[in-house]
Amino acid sequence: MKKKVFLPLLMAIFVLMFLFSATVTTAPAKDKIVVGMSRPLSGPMAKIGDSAFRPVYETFVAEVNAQGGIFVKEFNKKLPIELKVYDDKSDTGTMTRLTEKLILEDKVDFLWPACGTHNIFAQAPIANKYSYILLTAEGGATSITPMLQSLPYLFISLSFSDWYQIPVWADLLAEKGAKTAYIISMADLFGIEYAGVSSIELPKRGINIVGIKSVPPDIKDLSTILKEAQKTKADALMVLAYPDAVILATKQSMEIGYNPKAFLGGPGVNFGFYHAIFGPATEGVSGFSMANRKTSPAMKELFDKLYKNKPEAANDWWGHPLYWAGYEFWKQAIEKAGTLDQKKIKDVMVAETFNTVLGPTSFKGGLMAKESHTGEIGQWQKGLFETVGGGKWPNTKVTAPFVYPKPKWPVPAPAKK
Amino acid sequence: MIVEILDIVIAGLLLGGLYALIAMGLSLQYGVARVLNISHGEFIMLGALGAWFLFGFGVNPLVSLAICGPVTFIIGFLLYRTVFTRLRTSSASIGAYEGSSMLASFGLLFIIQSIALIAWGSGIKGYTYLAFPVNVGGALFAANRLVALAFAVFLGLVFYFFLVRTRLGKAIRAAAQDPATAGLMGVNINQVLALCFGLGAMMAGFAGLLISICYPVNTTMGLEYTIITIIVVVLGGLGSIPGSFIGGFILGLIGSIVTYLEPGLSLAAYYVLFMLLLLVRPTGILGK
Amino acid sequence: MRILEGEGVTKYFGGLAAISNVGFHVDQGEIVGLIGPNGAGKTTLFNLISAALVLNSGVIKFKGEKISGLKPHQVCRAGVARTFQSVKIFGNIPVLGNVLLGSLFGTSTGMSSADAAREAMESLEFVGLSTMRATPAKDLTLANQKRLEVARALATQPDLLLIDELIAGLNPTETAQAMELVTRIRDRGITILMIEHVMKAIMSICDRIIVLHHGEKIAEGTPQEITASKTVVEVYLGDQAYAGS
Amino acid sequence: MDKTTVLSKKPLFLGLLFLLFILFAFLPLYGSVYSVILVTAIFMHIVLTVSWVIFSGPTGYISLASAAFFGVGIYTSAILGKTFPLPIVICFGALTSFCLALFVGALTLRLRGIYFSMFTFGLVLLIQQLLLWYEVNITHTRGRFVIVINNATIYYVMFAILAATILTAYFISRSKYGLALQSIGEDEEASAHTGINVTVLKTIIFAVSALFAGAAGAIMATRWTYIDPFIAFNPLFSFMPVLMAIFGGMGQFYGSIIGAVIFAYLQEMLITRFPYYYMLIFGIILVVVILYLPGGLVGLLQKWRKGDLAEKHANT
Repeated sequence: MKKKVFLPLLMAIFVLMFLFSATVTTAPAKDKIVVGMSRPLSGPMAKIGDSAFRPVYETFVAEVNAQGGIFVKEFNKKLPIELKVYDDKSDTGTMTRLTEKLILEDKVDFLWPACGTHNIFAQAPIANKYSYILLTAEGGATSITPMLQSLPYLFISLSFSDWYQIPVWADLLAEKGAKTAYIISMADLFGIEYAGVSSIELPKRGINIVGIKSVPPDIKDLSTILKEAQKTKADALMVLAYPDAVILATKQSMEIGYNPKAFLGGPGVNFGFYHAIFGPATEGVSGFSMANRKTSPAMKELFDKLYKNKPEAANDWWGHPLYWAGYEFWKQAIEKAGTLDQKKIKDVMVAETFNTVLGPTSFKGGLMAKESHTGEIGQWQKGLFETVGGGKWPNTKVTAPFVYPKPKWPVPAPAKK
Repeated sequence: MIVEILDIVIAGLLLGGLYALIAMGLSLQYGVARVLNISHGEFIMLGALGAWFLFGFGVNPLVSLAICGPVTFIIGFLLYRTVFTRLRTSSASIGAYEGSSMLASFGLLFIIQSIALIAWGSGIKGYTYLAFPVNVGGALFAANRLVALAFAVFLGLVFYFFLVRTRLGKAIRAAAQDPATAGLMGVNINQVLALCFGLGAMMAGFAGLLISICYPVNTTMGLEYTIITIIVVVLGGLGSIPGSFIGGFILGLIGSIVTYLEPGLSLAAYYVLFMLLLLVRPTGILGK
Repeated sequence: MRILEGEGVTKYFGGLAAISNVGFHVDQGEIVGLIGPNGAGKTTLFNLISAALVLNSGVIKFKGEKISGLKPHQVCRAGVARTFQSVKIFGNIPVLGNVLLGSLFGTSTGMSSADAAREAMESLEFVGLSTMRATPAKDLTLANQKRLEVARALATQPDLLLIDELIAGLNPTETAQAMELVTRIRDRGITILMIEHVMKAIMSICDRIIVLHHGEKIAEGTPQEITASKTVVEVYLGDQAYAGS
Repeated sequence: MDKTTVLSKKPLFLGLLFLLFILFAFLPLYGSVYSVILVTAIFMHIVLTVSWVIFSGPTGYISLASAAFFGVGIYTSAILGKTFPLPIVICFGALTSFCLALFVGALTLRLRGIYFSMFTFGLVLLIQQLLLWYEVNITHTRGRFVIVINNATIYYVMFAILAATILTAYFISRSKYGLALQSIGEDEEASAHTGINVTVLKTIIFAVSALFAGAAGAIMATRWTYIDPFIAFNPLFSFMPVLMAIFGGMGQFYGSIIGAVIFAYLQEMLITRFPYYYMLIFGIILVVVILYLPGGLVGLLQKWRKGDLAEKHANT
């Protein structure tokens, strides 16, 4: 009896030890660059991840590999990129574990970012701990800036509130003589920060904030808040929230016939699906933006490439060009460094300026330099998301003047897609 | 002030109509078929995305009702016949069945959602339909929400009369009260329970369709609505269909009032109400 | 000595009096029968004594101490054990475990686990179930389940045992055994208050009988007095057609 | 119970336990860094599942509050982690959960069955929303950074919590209170009339079970580096323990442990090997297990063994 059980027991223990022991791998001849990612393929974050960074990295990797890969001097050849994607189920705990799996077990050459500001916050210290470059995509917030000093491997590509969006918006409003604004912000880092920066930047330019309401994510009815905003007769309505709430605010504004002179929505307005949903009714709605096909020939080429054979809903005029530029920059940094060594590449990324789809592009203190930006504020005009405001930088290309006041919502709305 | 109060009440009723509709289906599923269907929200999602999908082909959402309803009905009916009938017959007690059927529906949530994810992707979808104000006696109503409310009330009434007046409805009610006896009295109990589950799924499909007129939709939207549904169903009394109907409106009104006072706490208010009710009167407003 | 007494005991269910203003007592060492037609409030009275229900007014005293207002487990530990109309045993727990629970938790002083186990075994032997101690309780016959309930109650070392319909559903042999069990329990010095529908059984065994009807006490006395009582025969025995099962 | 077989198996069983203990105690010395991280995560799932089973297993009250207790631990750690040493932080996390559970337990004594489940689930969502409101309106941020601790320390702390959880669960299930809990699950009214102080027992055991979930949360937070109300109070952690326990089988003490281990490992496999089909495969497995393995994995195991062994294994 005892023997019978003991043998399998011993075997089980050996199997366990084998399972958990460090796998000794002989370094094979380098023939590819393995890039690992923990992405929300399922769960509530999937809708953000799948429409923001995913189309960019898929297209980017396909393009790089079609050219044979990235040339790395150390190996004296072009190395194609191999993607290793895990599903973190939109759970931050799982994401942190998978990140360490990618780094420690899979020993990926590069780590690409998780989705969402809170995930970037959780991932950055880990990447930094193992000296992995983390060039972020969706997300980023002002509250990380004090930490950038201690996170030398973190590079943030997306623009955010005080990184020139709100100041530019405030300038646009002031220029047109807007005097008052009403803010609906989501109870989230995004909403808190944009509302916070707005209440500094707008009054600076003589624009009075007549009301701020913070709403929880998942809110199902904004009509009473919108009616209150309507009563204040504020010139500008700012809905600093994520797509669901921005779309809801747009719909309900139409439904109650609320026509502010300026309507700014958070992420959501900049996507093609916004236009796909509202069609011509989007006329005059403003959002955050970076570029469009008119910005430059390079940009046109990029968008043609990204959106070929894709429905309009897949378009993104804010994030996509930035993520693309970020990874173009990353590729050139590797080529310049001539190695896959993270530290050396990081040093190149800190110091150098490379030409990307934006134009000359660089990072300053871990953030993509304002000077690289091609625009900040966009506005839907005749079905195009025109760049109507930007900083005064060489790359900046304003593609249309800011229309103020915004035309009224069409009544009744045409029932066309 | 009066105008403000009126606005809040109207907003609450419009929201409540949707809540009432999504809750009635689950109420039927739990009340008769004894399945606390966690995948209820997935049927709402199917209805919503179905409507969006058909809208892409130029089908009027109200016409889609005639397509999405039967489709979700058939899916629900078949799922009951394949999964839940087996569970019911193999469960030792009604309590054990309630537990295992809830867990099975949790699995269905995963399956339905991932199939939808594979088919439609996770992106945010939506369309505009009747998104303009209607002036009724000086007060402004959102046309699409008005339509949704009208349909919710209409479907609710049809449903109620179906249960109270028709032979089949009576069989369903008999099954709800006492499945064993109903079985003896010549009611094909498996068929009736599957029918109820299917009808519940159909109500969810209808609700999803009406939701897609008012809100952006996507494949991962289900769970959020399941939670609201459960709150409404408890509010009205588990298994009571008229209760769910009234509960929907009450929740809508309360949501609207709290949103007006402190929007940041509107969802918290739902949960507080839900938990208080469970403590004070777990059987709900209309429960015995 | 009065071991249990109730004064003005009243319980309403949604405005209807299930028990109204009932006074009663049980003396030490007695077997008292509680009878009455269905819905007379017999089980309700049991539930009030054992604190399953809270009474609306009145007072119940056990050994001179007020027990109304206590919690069920406190009543049990005070020395009042009970069985249930529809058997309530712990089906998936072995027979011994069922009884052990009584001796572990139900006694007034609490005892060591060794003592509790001995006490439990003793109770099992007393009711004649010791050979089945490892069987899950749900696998017992109805008669044995009822005995198990009694054993569990006895394991709490009660001074008063409330027995709710011990012989309903039993065959004649089992009935005789059950009646014998009741007398043996009394012989151990435990006072018994029992609800029973089977007249023959109760008349033969009880020292005294209390008759309830529509929540009121309508008669009280020795079996002979009760059989002779006109009121009882009128209101109660008239209903016997269906209550004899 | 046939004492003879139990006795003869005992040394073997203890030997196995000891070997496993040694194996895991020295894992950070011979295992890869990631194996330590993965095992920490699996331990966390076992702690959550077993702590859930302590109360819900015998009583049949399906608690969905695990995420709340876990989250309270996480938040405590985030708030206190920078000012207090780790052991104190973990004790605080455990105690805060304990107090919350005492409070909830006392509140929900009247609720039975599905109402209890719903209430406890509502609790998770309510705390999430209230905390979010607090963070946004009072602290003007949403989340918090948590101090980073090295993986081996986290592993050993989690290992200790795991040992404490399993030992507590074992001793409770073997004690008279375990028997009493089981009787509550069978028939609460009869237990009360058998002298069991049902309310106090339920509340205390519920709180004890929360202790471990809170402690696990407090240490896990340090692995997650950044938390906010939605990360900390994720309803997923309410459902996972239930599913894992059922998956493993609730008939036996070790069922929930096996369930948690296999379930967690399976999930890890799916999200890394089949990331695009994780949900689909997972859902199908779930439905199949509930349909065809009502006794969970342990039930299946017992069915196989029944063929070999004629003995009854109706252990308590």
